[in-house]
Amino acid sequence: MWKDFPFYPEQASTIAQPVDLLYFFLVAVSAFFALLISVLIVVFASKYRASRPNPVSAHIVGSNKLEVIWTVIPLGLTMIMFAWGTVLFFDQSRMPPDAMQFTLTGKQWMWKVQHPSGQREINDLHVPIHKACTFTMTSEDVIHSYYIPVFRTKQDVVPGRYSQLWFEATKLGTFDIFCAEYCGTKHSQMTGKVTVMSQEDYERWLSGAVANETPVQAGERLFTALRCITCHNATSTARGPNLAGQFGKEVELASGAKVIFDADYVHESILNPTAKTVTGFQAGLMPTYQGQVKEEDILSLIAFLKTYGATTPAAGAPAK
Amino acid sequence: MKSTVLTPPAPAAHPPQIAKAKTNYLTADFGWKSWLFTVDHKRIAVLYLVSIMVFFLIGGTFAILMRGELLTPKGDLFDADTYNKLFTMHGVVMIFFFLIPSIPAVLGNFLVPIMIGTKDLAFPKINLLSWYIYLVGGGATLYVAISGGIDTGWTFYAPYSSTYANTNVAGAAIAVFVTGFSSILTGLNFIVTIHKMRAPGMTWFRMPLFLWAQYATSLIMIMGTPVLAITVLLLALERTFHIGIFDPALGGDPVLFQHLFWFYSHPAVYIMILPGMGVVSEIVACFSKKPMFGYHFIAFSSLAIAIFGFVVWGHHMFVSGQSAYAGFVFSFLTMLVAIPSAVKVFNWIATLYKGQVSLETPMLYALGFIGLFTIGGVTGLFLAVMGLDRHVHDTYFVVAHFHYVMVGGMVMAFMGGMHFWWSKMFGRMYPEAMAQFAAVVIFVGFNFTFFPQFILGYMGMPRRYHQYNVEFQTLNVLSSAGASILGMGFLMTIAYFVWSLKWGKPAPQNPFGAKGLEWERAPSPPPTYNFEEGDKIIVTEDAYAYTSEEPAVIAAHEVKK
Amino acid sequence: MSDHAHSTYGLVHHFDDLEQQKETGTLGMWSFLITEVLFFGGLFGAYAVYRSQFPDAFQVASAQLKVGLGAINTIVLICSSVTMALGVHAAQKGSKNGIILGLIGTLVFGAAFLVVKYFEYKEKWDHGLIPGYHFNSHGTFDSLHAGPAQMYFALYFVMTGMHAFHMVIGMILMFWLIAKARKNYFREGHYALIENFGLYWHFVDIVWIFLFPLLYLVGAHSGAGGAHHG
Amino acid sequence: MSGHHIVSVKLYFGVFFALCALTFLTYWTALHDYGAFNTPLALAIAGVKAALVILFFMHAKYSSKLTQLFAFAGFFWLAILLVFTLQDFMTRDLLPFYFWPKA
Repeated sequence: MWKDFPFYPEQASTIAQPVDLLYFFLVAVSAFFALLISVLIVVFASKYRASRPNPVSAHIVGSNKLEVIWTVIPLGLTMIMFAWGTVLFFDQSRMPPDAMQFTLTGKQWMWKVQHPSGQREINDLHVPIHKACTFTMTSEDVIHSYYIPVFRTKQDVVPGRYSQLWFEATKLGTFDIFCAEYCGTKHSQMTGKVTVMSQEDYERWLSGAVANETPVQAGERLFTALRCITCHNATSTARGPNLAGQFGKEVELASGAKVIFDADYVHESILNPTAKTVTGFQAGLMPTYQGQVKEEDILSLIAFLKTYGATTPAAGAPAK
Repeated sequence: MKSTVLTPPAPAAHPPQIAKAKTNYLTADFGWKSWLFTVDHKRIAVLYLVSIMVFFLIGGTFAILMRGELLTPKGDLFDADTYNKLFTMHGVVMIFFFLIPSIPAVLGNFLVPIMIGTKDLAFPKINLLSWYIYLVGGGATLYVAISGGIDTGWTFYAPYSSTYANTNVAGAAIAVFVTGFSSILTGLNFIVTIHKMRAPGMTWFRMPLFLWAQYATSLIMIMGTPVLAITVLLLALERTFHIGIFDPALGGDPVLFQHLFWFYSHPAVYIMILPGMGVVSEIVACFSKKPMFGYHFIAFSSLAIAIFGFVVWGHHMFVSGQSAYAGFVFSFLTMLVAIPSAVKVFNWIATLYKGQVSLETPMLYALGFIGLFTIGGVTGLFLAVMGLDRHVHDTYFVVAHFHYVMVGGMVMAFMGGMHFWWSKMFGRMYPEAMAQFAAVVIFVGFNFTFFPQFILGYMGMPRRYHQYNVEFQTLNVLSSAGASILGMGFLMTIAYFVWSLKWGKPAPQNPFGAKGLEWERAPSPPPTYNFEEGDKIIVTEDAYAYTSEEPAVIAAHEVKK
Repeated sequence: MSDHAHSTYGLVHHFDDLEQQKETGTLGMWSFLITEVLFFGGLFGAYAVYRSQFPDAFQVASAQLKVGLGAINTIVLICSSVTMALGVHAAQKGSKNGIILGLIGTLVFGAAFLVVKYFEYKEKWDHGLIPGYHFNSHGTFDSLHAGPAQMYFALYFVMTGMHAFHMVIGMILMFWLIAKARKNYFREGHYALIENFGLYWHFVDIVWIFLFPLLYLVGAHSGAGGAHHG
Repeated sequence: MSGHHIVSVKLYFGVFFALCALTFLTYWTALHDYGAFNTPLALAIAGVKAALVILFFMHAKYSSKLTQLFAFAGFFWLAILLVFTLQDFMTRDLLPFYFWPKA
C-alpha cells in the first residue's frame, strides 16, 4: 500500500539517495524527540496529576547537570546534521568538470533550454542517463526557481546573474519540473517534464529534432562577428586581455582585486566593460554591448569561452 | 426630566473600600471617547484585542478560501490571479496584523505593568499612538485588498514586486511601513518599562519569564523593524518612481532585497514565537504548582534567541544565488539558535516532574504548544541543513513547518494565554468544559491541516501553487478537511468568549491559585492603576514560589530513591 | 537622588519621582535612536553592497556632487549641534533665555543647511540626475556608468532626503519647544524634553557625518566632473 | 548619573573645533589618491567625529552604563547587518570547495 502513499519521490539522480538518507536521519531524530516529549508529557501529567491523593509539589528549581546534558546532546546532533548537509550542498554546488553543458533561460512563464548540441526546447527537457548535466541559468524577467523533485535539486534563476545547477540522472522515465519561486499569475503552470533517456535514445532524439548550431558554434560566430578578436588576442600590442584558456581562472584587476573569470564576469564585462578592467589594460576602450547582444547570445559566448583556447590553440596560445 | 431632580453622586455616602472594589478599569469611565482617548494600558490591550481579532477573522477567511481552491488539482474555484492575491493577503494580514501584535500588544500590554508592579507603561500616550498607527496600517491594508489586492506573496520579492506585478504593491508596502512603527513603539515602551519601572524588590531574576520573553521580543522589534521599514520604503519608491535600486537592468541585485527583507523577517519569526514561550512558561508553572525548572536558563535562552536570531537570516536564501560560503555561515549559526529553544522545551517538561498537574484549558494549550512547537522546531532543522534545503525549499514542507511554529506555537500559546488571563481581563470565567472540548478540536484540526503538508512538500509540491498535480490531491483534501475542523474550533472559542463576557461566572481574584502580582495583588479586573490604592508593591520572593525551601529536603531525598 | 528643593512639578502620575521619570525618558530616547540607526542602516547596507560592486561608477557619479557645498553643510550642522548643546547647557543651568537662544541658533543653522540642500537638489534636477525614467537625460554619464550611477543617485536622494526629512521634523519640534520655553515650561529641573530633543538632533548630525564622506568624497580625488568647488 | 553632570561650555567649544578640524582633514585627504585607503580613512575620521558627538554632545561619557550600552547596541546591530550582508557579496566569486577530492 506504500506504493499508493509514497513518503518520498522517486530517486532518479545520483544525489537523490544521499539526500533521502540525510532526510531519514533527520526524521528519525525528530521522531525520537517528538515521541520522547509526548511520552514524558503524558506520563508526568498522569503520574503527578493534582487529583491524586494528597498532592504535593517537590521543591526542585533546576539542575545544572541536566541543563548541560540537554544542551550538549542537541548541539552534537545538530552539528552532525550541519556537517552532513553542508558536504552534500557543496557537492551539489560545485559543477563537475566534464559534464554536458546546457543553458537555461527562465521567463514568465516558461523554461527555455538549449542542449550542448544546439537543440532548443521549451519547458520540457531531454537528458541522457548516467551523464552529468550542468545548467548555466538566468532569467529574462523575475526570479524563478528550477526544481526537479526526483533529482532533489533546485536553484533560483535570477535576472542579471547566472546561477548553476547540475545533476546526473540515474533512472529512465518522465518526471516533473516545477517553478518553485513565485513568479506571477501562471507560476503554477510554469512546469514541464524531464525525460531521462538512454544514450542511444537521446542521440536519436537529438537527430530527430531540428539541429541548430551549438552554443559553442554560435558563440564562436558571435566572437568573430562582434570583432572581439581584434582586441582580445595574444599579440603583445593587444588592447584587451587574451581570453583563450582564461575561463575559470583568476584574473587580477586594475584595482588590485582578483576575480574569477566566470559567467558573471563575462556577462558584466560585455554589458559594462569598465566595471572590472584587467590590470595592465586601459579602461574605457571597450564599448558596451548593452542592447546589441541578447541574454541567449551571451550564454553562447560563455559556452564558447569555456572551450576557447582548449580546442582552438591556433587562435591564440594560452596566456601562461 | 428636570435638572432639579438630579442629585450629584455623593461618594461619602458609600463606604470607600466597597466603592473602590467595584470600580475597575472597565467601569472607570464610559462612552466611546473614554476608550478612543484612553491611555490606560489595559484598555489599549482590549482595543488591540478587538482589532487583531478582526484581522484574524479576515486572514482566516482568506485561508479557508485557499483551502477550498486546493480541494481539486484544477484551478476551478478562483482564477490564478485571485488565488495569488488570497495567499498574499493571508500572509500579510496574519503576519503583520495578527501574529506580530497578538501576544505583545494584547497580553503584553495588559500584563507587563501589572507583573512588574507599576501603574502603567512608561509612555502611555505613545502606547495609544501605536494602536492608532496599527489602525492606519490595517486600514491601508484593507484598502489595498479592495483596490486591486496584492499578489507578490508576503515576502514582496523584487523584481517581481518592484516591476512586474500588476497589483497595488506600493500601497501594501506603505501599509507595512506604517504598521512597523506601531510595533517599534510597543517594543520601545516595553524595554523602557521593564528597565525603569519595576517595583521595589522586583529584580531581574524575580521577574516572571513572560517578561523576559517580552523583553527579548521587544529587542527584536526595535532592532529589526526599522530595517524592514526602509526596505519596503525603497520598494515603494522603486515601484512608483523606478529609482532603480533593485533593478537588475541597471546592475541592481534582487538578492540584496532578500537580505534586507530577511534581516527583519527572520527575527520577526522570533517576535512571533518568543512571547508564546513566555506565556507557556507562566501556564506550565501555574498548572504544575511548581517553580520553573531552570529559571535562569529559560530567561537567558530568550535573550540568546533574540540575539542569535539576527544572524541566521540567510538560511532563507540557500538556493537564491547567495554564495555557498554565506550559506555555510548562516546554516551553522541556525544550528546554534536551535539549542536555546530545545533547552526551553526540556525545562518545561522537567517542571511537570513531581508537580501537581491539572489539565484546565490553559494547560491543555500549553502542553499542545510544547508538542507542536517541538515538531515545528525540529522540522526547521530540515530547512537549515543546506543539502536538504535544496530539495524542500519553497515547497509545502516550508508551509507546514512555519504553520507548526506559528499556529501550533504562537496561536496555541495565545489561546492558552487568553484563557489563562481572561478572568483577569474581564472579570468573568470562560466555560471550562466547552473550552477543553474546543482545545481538543483545535489540536486535532490543526494536525489534520498541516501534517499532510510535510509529506506534500517532501513529495515535491511547490508552495504558492494554484493548480497542482493529481497525485497530490489526497493529501490536499485531508489538509482542507482539517482546516474546516480548525476553523470550527476557532469560531467556537470566539463564541464562548463573547458569551462569557455577559453570562460567564464572575471570576475570583485568583481562580487558578497562581503566583504573580497580577494574581496575588490585583483584583479581577484590576482598577485603572492596577492595584488597590495605597497598596504599595514590594516584591520579596522569586517568581513561581509555589513551593518553599522546606519540602526540598524531602524532594531531594525522593530523587535519590 | 532627587533633592528636596525639587518639587513634583511636571511629574506624571505613573512615575514614583522625577528622577525615575527623567531616566525613563532618556532611555526611551536612546531606544528610539537605536531604531533610527537601523533605519538608516538599511540604506548604508545597500550603499555598501553597490559601492563594492561598482566602485568606478560610484566614483564618477559622486564627482557630480559639489564637495564644497557638502563640506559647508557639514560645518553648518556641527554649528547647529553646538548651539543645541548650549541650549541643553542653559536648561541645566535653568536659564530660560539661554534655552530659547540655543534653540533659535539651532533652528537657524538647520534652516541654512536645508537652503544649501535645496540648491544642491535643484542643480541635480536641472542636470537630469533625478533617478527614474528620465535619469541621465542630459547624457552626463556614458552608457557604461548610467545604470550604477542611477543607483548611486537613488541612494543619494533617499539617504539625504531621509536625513533632511528628519531635520524638518526636528525643526517643527523646535518651534514647539521654543513656545514652551517662552512659557517658562522648562524650570525646576524639568528639562528632560530639551535634553532628549538634543539627543535626536545630535543623532541627525551623526548621520550626516557619515553621509558626507560616503556620498561627497568618493570622487573628490578623481578630478572627474565638477568635483572642486569654485 | 545622567543630567547631573554639566559639561562646561569650554569643552563644548573644544569639541566644536575638533569637529571642524576633522572635517577639514577628511576633505583634504579626499583630494589625494591613497588608492584603496581613501574610504577606510574617511570612515575612520567620520567614526572619530561621531564618537566625539556621542561622548560629549550627547553626554554618553557621563551617562549610566545602561545608556552607554544602548548607544553601543544600535551600532553593533548595524555592524551585524553590514557584515553578514557583505559576507555574501564578498564570497560570491569563490567556488565551493570539495570536502574530499572527487575520483
